[in-house]
Amino acid sequence: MAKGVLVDITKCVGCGSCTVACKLWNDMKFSEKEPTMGPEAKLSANNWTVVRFNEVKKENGKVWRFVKTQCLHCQDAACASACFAKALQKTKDGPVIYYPHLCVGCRYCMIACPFNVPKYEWDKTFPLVSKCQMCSTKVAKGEAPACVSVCPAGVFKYGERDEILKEAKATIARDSKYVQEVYGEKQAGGTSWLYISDVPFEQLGFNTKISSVPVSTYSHNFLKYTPVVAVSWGIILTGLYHYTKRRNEISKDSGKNVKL
Amino acid sequence: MAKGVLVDITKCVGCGSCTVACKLWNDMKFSEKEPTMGPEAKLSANNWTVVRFNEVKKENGKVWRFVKTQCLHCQDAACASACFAKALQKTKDGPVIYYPHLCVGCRYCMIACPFNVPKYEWDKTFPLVSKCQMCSTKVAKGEAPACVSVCPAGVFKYGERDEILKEAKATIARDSKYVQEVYGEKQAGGTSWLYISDVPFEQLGFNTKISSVPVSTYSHNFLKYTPVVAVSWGIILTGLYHYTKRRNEISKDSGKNVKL
Amino acid sequence: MENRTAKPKTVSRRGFLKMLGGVSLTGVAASIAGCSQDPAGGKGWLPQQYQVASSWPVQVKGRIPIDPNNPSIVRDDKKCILCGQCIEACERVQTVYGYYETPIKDDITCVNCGQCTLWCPTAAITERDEIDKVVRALEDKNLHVVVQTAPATRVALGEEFGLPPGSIVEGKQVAALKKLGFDAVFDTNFTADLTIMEEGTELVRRVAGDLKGVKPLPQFTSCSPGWVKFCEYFYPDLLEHMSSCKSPQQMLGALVKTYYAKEKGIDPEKIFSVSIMPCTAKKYECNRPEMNDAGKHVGKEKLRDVDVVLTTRELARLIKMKGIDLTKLEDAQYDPLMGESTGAAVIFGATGGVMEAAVRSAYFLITKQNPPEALLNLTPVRGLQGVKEASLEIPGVGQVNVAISHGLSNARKLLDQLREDKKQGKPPRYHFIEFMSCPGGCISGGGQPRTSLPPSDQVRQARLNSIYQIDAKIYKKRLSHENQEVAMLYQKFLEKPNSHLAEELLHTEYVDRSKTLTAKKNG
Amino acid sequence: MENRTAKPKTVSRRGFLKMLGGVSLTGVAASIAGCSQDPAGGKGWLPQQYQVASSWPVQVKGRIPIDPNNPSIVRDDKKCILCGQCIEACERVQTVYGYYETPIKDDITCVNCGQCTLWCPTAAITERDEIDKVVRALEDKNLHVVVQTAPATRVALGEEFGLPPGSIVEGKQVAALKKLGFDAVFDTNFTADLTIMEEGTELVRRVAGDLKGVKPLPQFTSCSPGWVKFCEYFYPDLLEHMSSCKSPQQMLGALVKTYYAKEKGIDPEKIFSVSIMPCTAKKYECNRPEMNDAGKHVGKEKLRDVDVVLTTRELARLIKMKGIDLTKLEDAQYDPLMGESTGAAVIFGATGGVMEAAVRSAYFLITKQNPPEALLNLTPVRGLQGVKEASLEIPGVGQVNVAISHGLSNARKLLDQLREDKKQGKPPRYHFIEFMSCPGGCISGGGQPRTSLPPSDQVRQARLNSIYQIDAKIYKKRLSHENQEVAMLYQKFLEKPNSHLAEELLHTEYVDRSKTLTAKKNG
Repeated sequence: MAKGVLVDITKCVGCGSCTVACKLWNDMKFSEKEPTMGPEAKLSANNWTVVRFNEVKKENGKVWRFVKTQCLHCQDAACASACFAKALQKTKDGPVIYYPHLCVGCRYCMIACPFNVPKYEWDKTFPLVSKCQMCSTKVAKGEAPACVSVCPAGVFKYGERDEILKEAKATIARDSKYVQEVYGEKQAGGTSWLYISDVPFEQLGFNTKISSVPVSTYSHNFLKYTPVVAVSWGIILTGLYHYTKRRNEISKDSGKNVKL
Repeated sequence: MAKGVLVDITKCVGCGSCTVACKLWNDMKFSEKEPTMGPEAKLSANNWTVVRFNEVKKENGKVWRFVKTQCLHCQDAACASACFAKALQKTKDGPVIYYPHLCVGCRYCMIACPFNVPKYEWDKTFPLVSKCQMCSTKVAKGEAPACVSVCPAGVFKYGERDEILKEAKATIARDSKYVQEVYGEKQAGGTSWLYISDVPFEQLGFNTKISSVPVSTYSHNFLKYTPVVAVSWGIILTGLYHYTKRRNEISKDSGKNVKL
Repeated sequence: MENRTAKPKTVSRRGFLKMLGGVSLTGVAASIAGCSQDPAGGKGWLPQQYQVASSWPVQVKGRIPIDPNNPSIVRDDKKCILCGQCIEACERVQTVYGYYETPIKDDITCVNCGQCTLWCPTAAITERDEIDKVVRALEDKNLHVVVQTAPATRVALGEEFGLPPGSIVEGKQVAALKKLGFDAVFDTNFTADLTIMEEGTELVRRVAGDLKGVKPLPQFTSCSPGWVKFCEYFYPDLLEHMSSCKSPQQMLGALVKTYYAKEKGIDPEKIFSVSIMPCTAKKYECNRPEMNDAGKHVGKEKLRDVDVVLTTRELARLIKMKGIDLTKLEDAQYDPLMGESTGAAVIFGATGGVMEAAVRSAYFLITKQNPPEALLNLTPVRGLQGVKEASLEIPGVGQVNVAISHGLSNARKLLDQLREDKKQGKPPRYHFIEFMSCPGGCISGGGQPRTSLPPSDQVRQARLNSIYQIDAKIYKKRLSHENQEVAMLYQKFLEKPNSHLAEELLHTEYVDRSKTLTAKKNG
Repeated sequence: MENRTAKPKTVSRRGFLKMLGGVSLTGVAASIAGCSQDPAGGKGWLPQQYQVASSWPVQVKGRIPIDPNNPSIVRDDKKCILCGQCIEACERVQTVYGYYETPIKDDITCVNCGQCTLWCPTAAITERDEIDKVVRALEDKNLHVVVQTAPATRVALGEEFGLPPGSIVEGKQVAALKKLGFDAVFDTNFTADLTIMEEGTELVRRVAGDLKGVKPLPQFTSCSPGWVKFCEYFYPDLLEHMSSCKSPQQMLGALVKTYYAKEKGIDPEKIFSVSIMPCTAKKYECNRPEMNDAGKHVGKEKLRDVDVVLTTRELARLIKMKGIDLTKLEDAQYDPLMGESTGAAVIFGATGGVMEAAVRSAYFLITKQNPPEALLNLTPVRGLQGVKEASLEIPGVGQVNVAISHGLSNARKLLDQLREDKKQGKPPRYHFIEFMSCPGGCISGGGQPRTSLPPSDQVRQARLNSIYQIDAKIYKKRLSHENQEVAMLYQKFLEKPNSHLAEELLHTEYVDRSKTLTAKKNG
């Protein structure tokens, strides 16, 4: 059955163990230009998960809240539907995984994702798409994703999504400090990662405007035009490859590592 | 002045700390196919230093000896002389260092080196030459090479080559257990890395047939033909790039990671 | 890894590009993507404890949170291997992490003790490096740069230069500082003796009942800033027991820009005050907003009493950077005015030492006679037992009960007991309690050399032995009230212990920090 | 980085290729090589301690050597971060690494204790994983798979499943083993009781002078294989003091393929014998060539007395692999014939326990009466002090002096003293000395759960408390000589302690290993 992870934002102390685990397990580097923690933390091709710092008003003062962010692994994943090359696939286990050898680099997935998760490796010579895999190989062995297994603060619950969701609802029903909503229950048709919080989600940078209709419903309609569009895109991408790359490089202000 | 490292083979316990330090500092991976320790340990593009295990006869039994191997950083480096692109340069500090951005991939250095040290990155799409840098950036700051700094057994002495050599000679003169030779004092015109041992060097896999005339003396003569030769080589290398690469790939028995 | 969705129609990157006729680039692109059919990710490793079926708990995991603005410690993420040793130090040894409820408020609870820097196997966690600030000050010809050294650094600094644990390098440390260009080198021991005078007088007043209602017994020592912050966080109801004395570092800081500036005729604004401490919490302490009493005294509130604190490790790095071989230096002397010290001062560096020093002088303050020999080697308060107690007969007062704890997990034992006693209306068990944040006291503070990993009692004991050796064998005097420079300070400047000026410059107040966290109920 | 040679004529890769007209590829090649002008290498990191000017020593560094063929421990290089903690464990705690001279001979000195696996922060060093062998045996229908569990695993295994340190899971462990499919589950406690009978009898004979010249006093315990190998390496001259008794694991192994096989009518060749141990040295011990006495007895020299040893951690992984939640299992019982045990046996898991158990039965063997209550709670031999001693009055013998050490650094103290005493012709100070390789005894052995990192006395004490609780409160009997199954074993099979058959199956000899190394002279 499909696995899920419940993130209880009220329990996070902001240690960032999860971000380190992700880097270690996926063999990715830390980069000072792309912080994985703090107010500036953002997902990138090199940061599959980050912990964003938020100072928010609450009652008579301010509180600090940390929001771990990563691919939400939609139940009905728009990125996978948008990918005509099947480079992105939703597995029965829950993870939406990416096969680099199948990717043609069209970046439809990036357009399709309502959470703005898939990233393009702009700084590589031959870029691919990049995003959290929910440690699919670990999940397949019955292990939790790396980020989940290392948390010292008990932020995560990992298990069957159904049970996790039930537990989330029971928790927020039992304790009035929580906002009475499980983020991810319905958003975009439901996601594998679920969040509960004592601070309204919109104050923590969550996109709360997402419809509960799976985005893939739209994209399936849209995808009937794929063959034609894909070919055009493909030609553009291939032919003008270095120019787009170069433009992107130059548009960054980092003069130091300009390639080509 | 030029730095040197003295390796006292009699003190090595074979822990391999030096091999780990090299990987950590130079951000290189361990590969099971290319062991850094044991009887099969060999320098490669990915192994800038290895510790070779030797079981040798001594007196009335066998003893184990471990030989740390890396670029010897010749005083008059044949590789640097052979490199018309100046991608390999002997520094005043001692290290013979490699600038990837200058390398044209001609591989003359590999032919020139009497110790068979520079390696070619056969498994990369765009291979470069690869070898120990003697941690030139650390040396420039007054630090010892990574491998030297981590040794728990006191195998290494790092300092001015002149003084280190003097010390080596004093040590072997004082203690008759040592072979009465400092390997690297004269080989190939003298090297930055020096070795002393209680077991004859040829039994430990050292090339003891190397003349004391700097190899660069030959290569300088040879290099007057460089412009012509280089251009021919360059054309071959560039034009037939993928074919040579493919041939090399196929000639390996590792069917698994065949590229192209 | 199984892929359970329907088998995709394989349109590989290579095939796709070939189809488009982009042949020349195809080969290259395909070889970049590789022909591996694995999904992305999962090519790295994790410490073994995490690599088991996830339904099972992991024993040692994660890491402590560190505020990026923490004044004492920083972490380099790329060196973190999630071994969990910082949590062992913070939660088990110091009982800080894990002792507050979530959700957190607006603070990452940290007492700045830096024990985690001694436990982190890769030194991903280190002190916040402030060597540059000191180098710049030393290079600034307009500044008069003064430095003080804590009691405990002199028995540990040598270890960074290959000397055995506990090697005594007092004179060499002074020599190195002079060689680095400091204009005056003072001894925090001097203000340790001064602390004894101030804190001893306060104790005598508490015992005599002069401070009834305001400052009850037992009196707590206040020289360990990690301990002070711990008390502010978790036991604010007991802050009335805390001695109002500043730590020796802050006393010296306040005196440098008043007394010393006045005596030498130097503009306090031109003085840059550095201290060399075995402690990362001292970096935090010198930044406490109220630690500008010299500035307030001279009417420049922006002046800090102490400008920069370097740990023993930073000093070692600075000395090494400058190519000075500590072991080869000739011993040098501290500068006069605030350079004299007694054995009572140096033992501040050891757990139980403040207590022992205070007892020596309290005996004198009460009886006007020097203490007997037995009180000069108060073995029950020495050594590495977590909680120690002793009971002393002082003529005219009767039995004085004292207790000592080091390592904050041990502090909780005494504090919970006192809280319970007070709740039940019981009289205080102790007159005086010494609390030190770090196990072993300052000799094993969070800024000391990482001579064993994690810190071992073997190394702690070697440093303790040297501290007591300095007290018993090396210094000429063993009683704080015999420090002539301290006497001169009172004569020329402060008048007498607990005088108005002494209160202004040498004493302080505490903050209830319990609002920044929700402390877990004990048990 | 300065480049001090003459400025090279810059022929870049890009320029060179351009010159050749290979323009289409040029861009690609150039962007691969990058435009960085840095030399190769140096893009990684090292733990901070290594990143200082090299002329200065580094305090905590490097790692221990491990023979790739080591039967107990292995290392995964990619997880090693050169923190030096294995050296702390091996050199400071166990005094093995660094206690021999170089050049080495033909051995990587290692006592196989596995303390390094408890200290390695990334678990780069682990036990050699042999779960597969056990899984294969369990799946082989031709094999009768027998398992035994050491005294100490029952107070630690639960920690791997989230229970607090020291949780007692004896019955659940047995249940898990039965669920895993083992055909018989025996208790190493049974042979611990047997060891007391054999070793006690040997001690009485040594005291009585029966073994004069051959087996002098004091007698050393021999159940910790790490300790035995340590003595063989560094104190071979004292091996005559070592009790000839095998360890309880090897006694049970020898009995499984003789006594049990005979009683049950099973072909010894069809028996696969597994043991669950808190210890990595047990993996080495079962591979000692002489540990095939059952095989020799039945005429099949290739049979091993014990086929595979799994550590507590491996058992936990095996249980997790099979999806069994230990905490939810109903308690089960050990199987009869070799399943009974007494409190005297379970305390083998604690430092001082073998001593205490032996004293209880030695009292009986000598006086034919059970010991008084005071001897059943022999507090001087309990607890975590490194070296402990006690002096007991035994009627008819007089004063019996015993000593205990745990952690091999502490063993050296007693051994050096004995060596010195013997050199000076002094009479032995002690009659009996218990040596345990690991600090705290088997409860903190190298195969136990990594519940704190590195192992803490807090966790050790919790496990010790549980061991003594089982002895005092849970088991019905506290004296080895009251074990009825042991009595039955003698009656049916072995006749009497130290009988010819007992000597053949339960006793062993030792090897002088001093030739494989050059021990450093002490001091």
